[in-house]
Amino acid sequence: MTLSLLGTSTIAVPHIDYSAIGPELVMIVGALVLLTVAALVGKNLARRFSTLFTVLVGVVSLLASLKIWFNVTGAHHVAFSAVDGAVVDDGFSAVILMLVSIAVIFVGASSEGYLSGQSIRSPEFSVLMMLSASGAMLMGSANDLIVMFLGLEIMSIALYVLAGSDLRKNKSGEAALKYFILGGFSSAIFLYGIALVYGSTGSTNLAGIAQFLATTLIIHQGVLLAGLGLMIVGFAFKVGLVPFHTWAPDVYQGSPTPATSFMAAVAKAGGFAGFLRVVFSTMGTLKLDWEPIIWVLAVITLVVGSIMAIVQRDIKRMLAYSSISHAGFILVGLVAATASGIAGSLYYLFAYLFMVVGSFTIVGAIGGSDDLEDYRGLIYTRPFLATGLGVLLLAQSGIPFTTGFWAKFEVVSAAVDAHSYAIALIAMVSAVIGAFFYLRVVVFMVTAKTKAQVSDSVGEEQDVSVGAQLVPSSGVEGGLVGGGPEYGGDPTYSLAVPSESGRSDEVDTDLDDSGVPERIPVGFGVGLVVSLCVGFTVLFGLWASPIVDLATKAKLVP
Amino acid sequence: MTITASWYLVVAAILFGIGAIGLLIRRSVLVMFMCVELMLNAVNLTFVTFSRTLNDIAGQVVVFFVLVVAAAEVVVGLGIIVSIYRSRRGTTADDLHIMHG
Amino acid sequence: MLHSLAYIPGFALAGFVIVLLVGSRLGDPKAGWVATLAIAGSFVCSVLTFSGLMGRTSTGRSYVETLFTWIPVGSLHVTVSLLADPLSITMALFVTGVSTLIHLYAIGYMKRDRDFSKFFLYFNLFVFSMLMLVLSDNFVLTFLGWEGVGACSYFLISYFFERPSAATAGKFAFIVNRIGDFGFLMAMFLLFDHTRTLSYQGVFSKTAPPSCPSGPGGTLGHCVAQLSSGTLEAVCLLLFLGAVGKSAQLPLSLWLADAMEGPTPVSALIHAATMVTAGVYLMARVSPLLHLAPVASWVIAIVGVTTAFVAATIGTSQDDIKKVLAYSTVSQLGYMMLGVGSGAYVAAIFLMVTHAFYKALLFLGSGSVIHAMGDEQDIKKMGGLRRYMPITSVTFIIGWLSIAGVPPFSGFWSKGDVLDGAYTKSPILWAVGAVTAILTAYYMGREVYLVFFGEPRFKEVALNHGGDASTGHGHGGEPHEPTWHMWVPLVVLAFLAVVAGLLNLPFTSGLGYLEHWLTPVFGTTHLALSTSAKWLLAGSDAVLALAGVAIAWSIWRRAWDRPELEPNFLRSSWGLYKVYEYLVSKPAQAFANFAQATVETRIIDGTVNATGGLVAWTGLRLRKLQSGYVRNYALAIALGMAGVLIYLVVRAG
Amino acid sequence: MIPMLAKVSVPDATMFVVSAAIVLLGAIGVVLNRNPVRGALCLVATLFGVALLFLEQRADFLAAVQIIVYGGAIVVLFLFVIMLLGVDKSERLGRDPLSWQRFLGIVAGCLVVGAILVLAHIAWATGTKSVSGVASSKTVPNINLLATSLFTTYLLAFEVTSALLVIAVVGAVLLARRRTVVIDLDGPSTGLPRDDDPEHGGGYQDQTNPDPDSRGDLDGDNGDRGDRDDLVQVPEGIFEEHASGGHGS
Repeated sequence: MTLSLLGTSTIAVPHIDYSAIGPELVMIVGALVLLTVAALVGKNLARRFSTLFTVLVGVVSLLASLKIWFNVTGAHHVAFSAVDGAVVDDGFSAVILMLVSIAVIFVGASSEGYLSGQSIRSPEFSVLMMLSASGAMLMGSANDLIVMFLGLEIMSIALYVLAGSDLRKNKSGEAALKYFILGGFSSAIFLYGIALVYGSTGSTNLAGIAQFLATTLIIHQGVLLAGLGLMIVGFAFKVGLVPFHTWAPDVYQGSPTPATSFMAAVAKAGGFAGFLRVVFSTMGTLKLDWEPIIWVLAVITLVVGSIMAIVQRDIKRMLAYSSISHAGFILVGLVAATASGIAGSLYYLFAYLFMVVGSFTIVGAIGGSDDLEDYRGLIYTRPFLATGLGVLLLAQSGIPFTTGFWAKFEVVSAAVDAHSYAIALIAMVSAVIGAFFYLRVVVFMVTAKTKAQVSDSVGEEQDVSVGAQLVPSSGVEGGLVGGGPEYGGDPTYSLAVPSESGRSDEVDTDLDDSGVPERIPVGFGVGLVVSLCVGFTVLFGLWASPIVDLATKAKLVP
Repeated sequence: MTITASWYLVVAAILFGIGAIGLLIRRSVLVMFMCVELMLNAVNLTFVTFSRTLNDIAGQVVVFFVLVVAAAEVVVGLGIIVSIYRSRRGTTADDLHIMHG
Repeated sequence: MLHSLAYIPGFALAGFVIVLLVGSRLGDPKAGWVATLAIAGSFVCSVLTFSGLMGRTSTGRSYVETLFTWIPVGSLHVTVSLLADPLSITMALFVTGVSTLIHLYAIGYMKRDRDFSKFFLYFNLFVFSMLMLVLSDNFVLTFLGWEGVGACSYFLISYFFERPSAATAGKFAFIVNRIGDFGFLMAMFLLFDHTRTLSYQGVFSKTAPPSCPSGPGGTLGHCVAQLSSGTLEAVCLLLFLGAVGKSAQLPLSLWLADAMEGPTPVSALIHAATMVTAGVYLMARVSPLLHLAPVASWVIAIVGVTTAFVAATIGTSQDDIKKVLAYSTVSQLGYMMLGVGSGAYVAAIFLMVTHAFYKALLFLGSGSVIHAMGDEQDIKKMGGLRRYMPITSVTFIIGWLSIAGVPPFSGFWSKGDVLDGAYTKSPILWAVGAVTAILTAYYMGREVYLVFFGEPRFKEVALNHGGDASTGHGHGGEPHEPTWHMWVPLVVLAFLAVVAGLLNLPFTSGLGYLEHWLTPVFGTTHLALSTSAKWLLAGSDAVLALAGVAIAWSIWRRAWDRPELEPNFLRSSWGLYKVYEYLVSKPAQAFANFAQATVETRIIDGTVNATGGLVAWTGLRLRKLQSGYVRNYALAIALGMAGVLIYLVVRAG
Repeated sequence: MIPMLAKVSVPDATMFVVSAAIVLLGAIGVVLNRNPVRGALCLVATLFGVALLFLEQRADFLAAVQIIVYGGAIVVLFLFVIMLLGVDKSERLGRDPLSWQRFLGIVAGCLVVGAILVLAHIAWATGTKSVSGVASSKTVPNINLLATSLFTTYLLAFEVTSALLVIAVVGAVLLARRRTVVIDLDGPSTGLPRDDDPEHGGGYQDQTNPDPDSRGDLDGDNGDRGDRDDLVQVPEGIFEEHASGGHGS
């Protein structure tokens, strides 16, 4: 019967539920409209227009995501798949859609100042951002490996360009190229994984795969396992798990800061969405096979991320490693492999989005060379930004009364509940290590440079690109037992790092002269985004239940 | 009777490996990039073979999408290479390591 | 007046917020006054709550005020709620009371400091954290306060961050406290795992043995046994690990001595009212658990008495006026732990209260000495100060007699109670404690004689302090009494140090006010001692104290340099620094040298160093792997992929 | 189950062996050729071989697309870029800064392939047959089957590829436009006004940085400050005309 239908060259196009793919559509259409307008108006298109338009698109897409959320979590509604099983709308995907929409709004609103400062044409930037977001959204709601792969590629290819969009800087180009080559490599690996999974299950549809795995006993599951392993590698690359993380520090550092902010938030959201859906939900029956892999990945990611963050001198690089460490935490929820673990991961993603976008927005607004040394005494020159950054960094370190704390708490307690004590322990230890590098930046920001340090550092030329070596000579000792009788005020292990130049003198002068340092105005968009991020982080850190409820309600449907 | 599918898949796996090795050992960005194409072709071959084995058209449809993806990747990738090459000499990947650590 | 409960921390928090917002605008000294008044407000509220509790019957003296539900996550339901019971209110009373005086003192002491308002900012936050710790009705909130005081102490100890030693000391304190926090966290997880609750009442209700009509736990306990004894022991030991870090017990004692790097009011605050007593408080708070954990109790008693003894011996050989006091604090904390470990909880709390008075007195007194000497802290360079600073001398001597346990000063009564408790546990504990008592009287006597008696050993005081500019004679060459902000607290504290013994007199049970007051928390704990034994012990305590005083008098009345009595072994804290060095920093140093030989040398910064050599070394190695070459990155991915696949091959067999 | 031991006709076997050889030798050629142009030609060979393997498996349409799109468009694009950049000479093979990279790379690649082959040694395809439509039928041509599947099951995927193509276009535009190029002052003299010349700069305002103050940020990039001092920026057009002669093929 089917065959005869095929014979007559009429194709029965499946029913398309547009509201089910609303957010993706909004993003793509928004991008196309902006592109068209820009093409018609030419270069007279005001940057402000594209900024506002991007934010508007983000808001509409957020509303569309909320509609899906209420559809699937309402009393009489359930998760459903749409467009002939290509996408699935469940609580989980709705949350991912919301996250990506929020990221677009935030980065869109905050990037204007940076873009005009760096003379980046914004229509292309905004267009690519929206398209990339649509890819992440597809990953979040994909119910088919092909759709997921396309989502991944849409997201990634746009990110490659965004990484390289600051044409005046060599670092930007290098970031783009590194991201691109490694991304292409990992995409091929991921795709091979899809191929092997397809071959061993006969389907690319996630529901189909899950059903096949549930109903069939595979005696020789080697190919299936290989496919799963390769797909894990692909996801691990996208979310930056050690040892597939190597691109992240360089790309985060080299990319224009709004692009970094966007990729840190969106690539993680999209990547983890796919990761959790495929590994936990679809391949849940293979848990015994993938759990050790995830366990090991989580452990080394946690440890390496924290340790590497400590030795960084570039704030963006440090944040990159810290985001690697965060990925490890998110993965802890998957190690737990329970509903509460997934909820914990989702909550972590939620909290992480605000923390990371806020942090990078501030870093972008501060500008400069991103050398940590430039952050010394920042609280006196840029009190608003420094305070915001301080709060967000402390939140990232997991300090109580912030969402960062609850995020760590949720995943660790899920791991404990699942009797994964070892990983819970390692996660806590790495959180302790992490506290140091976050606190270090905070301490830098609140301590003005002393005269001695200024005079020490003046005239000391230091090539930052290679200057980041660390050799803990006497300082190691000083840190732990420096209080002993033998300490004699060895000046080398104070908080001072020789600075790149005597630039910070100005900071001091400001302080000494008037106590009212020069205030550099913060752009409206940046101010708004920073306030929102900090507000969210603190408010829902104090009042945790709404977001926790949200994450708990957001169930994954295979 | 035709060759069994396993042979095709073995060829594909080896092709994938050659592509991966090429990407790891070559220093020219362009060649690395071609190696990615080799890997994608290996995947395509795998898909088509599975499509035959399973008698399922999906495998062939995927190849279609992979072609689109590859094309888009090539355009963007070559764009990046060109834009980098314009501002510095040499396209070996090793020339790009100002960021590290 | 129970509803004033929330205002106790509320005032401190309000003070913090006000200083945060407008502190730098208020400046010196207004910001200090705001902070002081805020804490005074907390004190008033504590008094109100206290009187409210007094108005109730002894079984009804427990009250929980839930502010809001904090997290309802799965089975974990944590509320932000405050618990008013005799123990917490006792703590709140002396914490806020002593803190108020220290705040007042600090206004004078920190005068003209560049970051005057910032100092009071941390100060208020410190007190707020301590109050949350004390008043919380669950482990989680206590832990938050616990972390809060840790963070504040970090900021305050490294307040003079320009001094490397101050920055290092701050980090040292931070690290040691993290070790303790780890224990606390693990204990919480363990408790939650077994009881599915973290409120004190909830946990205690699942610990008491099936037949417990009037056992410890009192009003809190319901008679359902749900925790095995092994779990209880583990929980108590882990909590004790937290207390060891926070209350500077061996082997984690040294940070407290290093914490002297902070300004003197900070030392007073840390040592007397906040922070270090937190550990003792925690152990007292969980006494219903501890009561059922004999092993843990023994461990606590032994660690406590050892700490008391070791710290006292170290105290005999220190030259820094504040270090002597610091080690005396460690020693006294050891006594408190001894009390806790011996089951004499009331005695421990009693000692904590009296100690708060006389230790604050001693620190503030030493602060005014340091101030007068132009930041000189070496007691060998002082002497004869009683002629210049009568008020400070008299109050300091009162503090000395009090801590030495000379009757009828408060220390005599409280220390006596602890030693009585130790005696019922084991005479050996008592004996060590008694020797320590002699040492205490001796080393404090040494300090007093060196500072206030004998000939002046200073010539000209370098007056770099600005405290007296207002009085117009700030640039003379002689030490002199400080301003009234500073001596008024001294007098008040001295008064308290004298009379605080009245709180809990041992003669008849009718006079044991504190014991009656705390009965709802600790249950009735009658010591198995006959009246004659009590008298005997009390008499011997008095004799021991006087003996210590006499020894000190005979040796240090005139002499000021007796190297044979100050062996280097004690001077260097029993070589504990060396132990730390060999266990931690020597290996780190070896790593570092190795790294230095292979790579160019530069120090990244103190924080990295503080995390220890291993982390830094690992980071360094890993950085080399992150070479910047894209091929190399791809190789990492390929090797990772190979690893995953090989695992799967093994797995699939 | 796959007919593992089925008889294979000689023409089929020959066909397979030849195409597989083309594929693998071409791939090895890509990896080993130091000259990128030859590498690209080897890539064509591989693509052609793969197309042959497609044909053998009755994926006629894909075989055609493979030749047309891959061989015709993608490889040509490669060649175009190679020629544009003038890197058609052999790769400079100085001392490899990563001495063990090559060895480890080969080891890793072999391990991966080996592991996959070991994992699959008994059974490659274990899935159920035909979920989304049969791949070959007696009555319907391959291309129809493909189209049907493409426009039903994979409709959404098909549609979203448009986003991919838009990205490719926009990305190429963004990466190629408004270039500020760095050339060597010692190189071929341009004789044309530089864009930092106040008299002539205005005309290039749209192509270059509109904010004159941030010009100094060019080497805000601390890492590669190298020898920037003797470099200046010129607008793209100038570069095309005068500067590219220095390294033509």
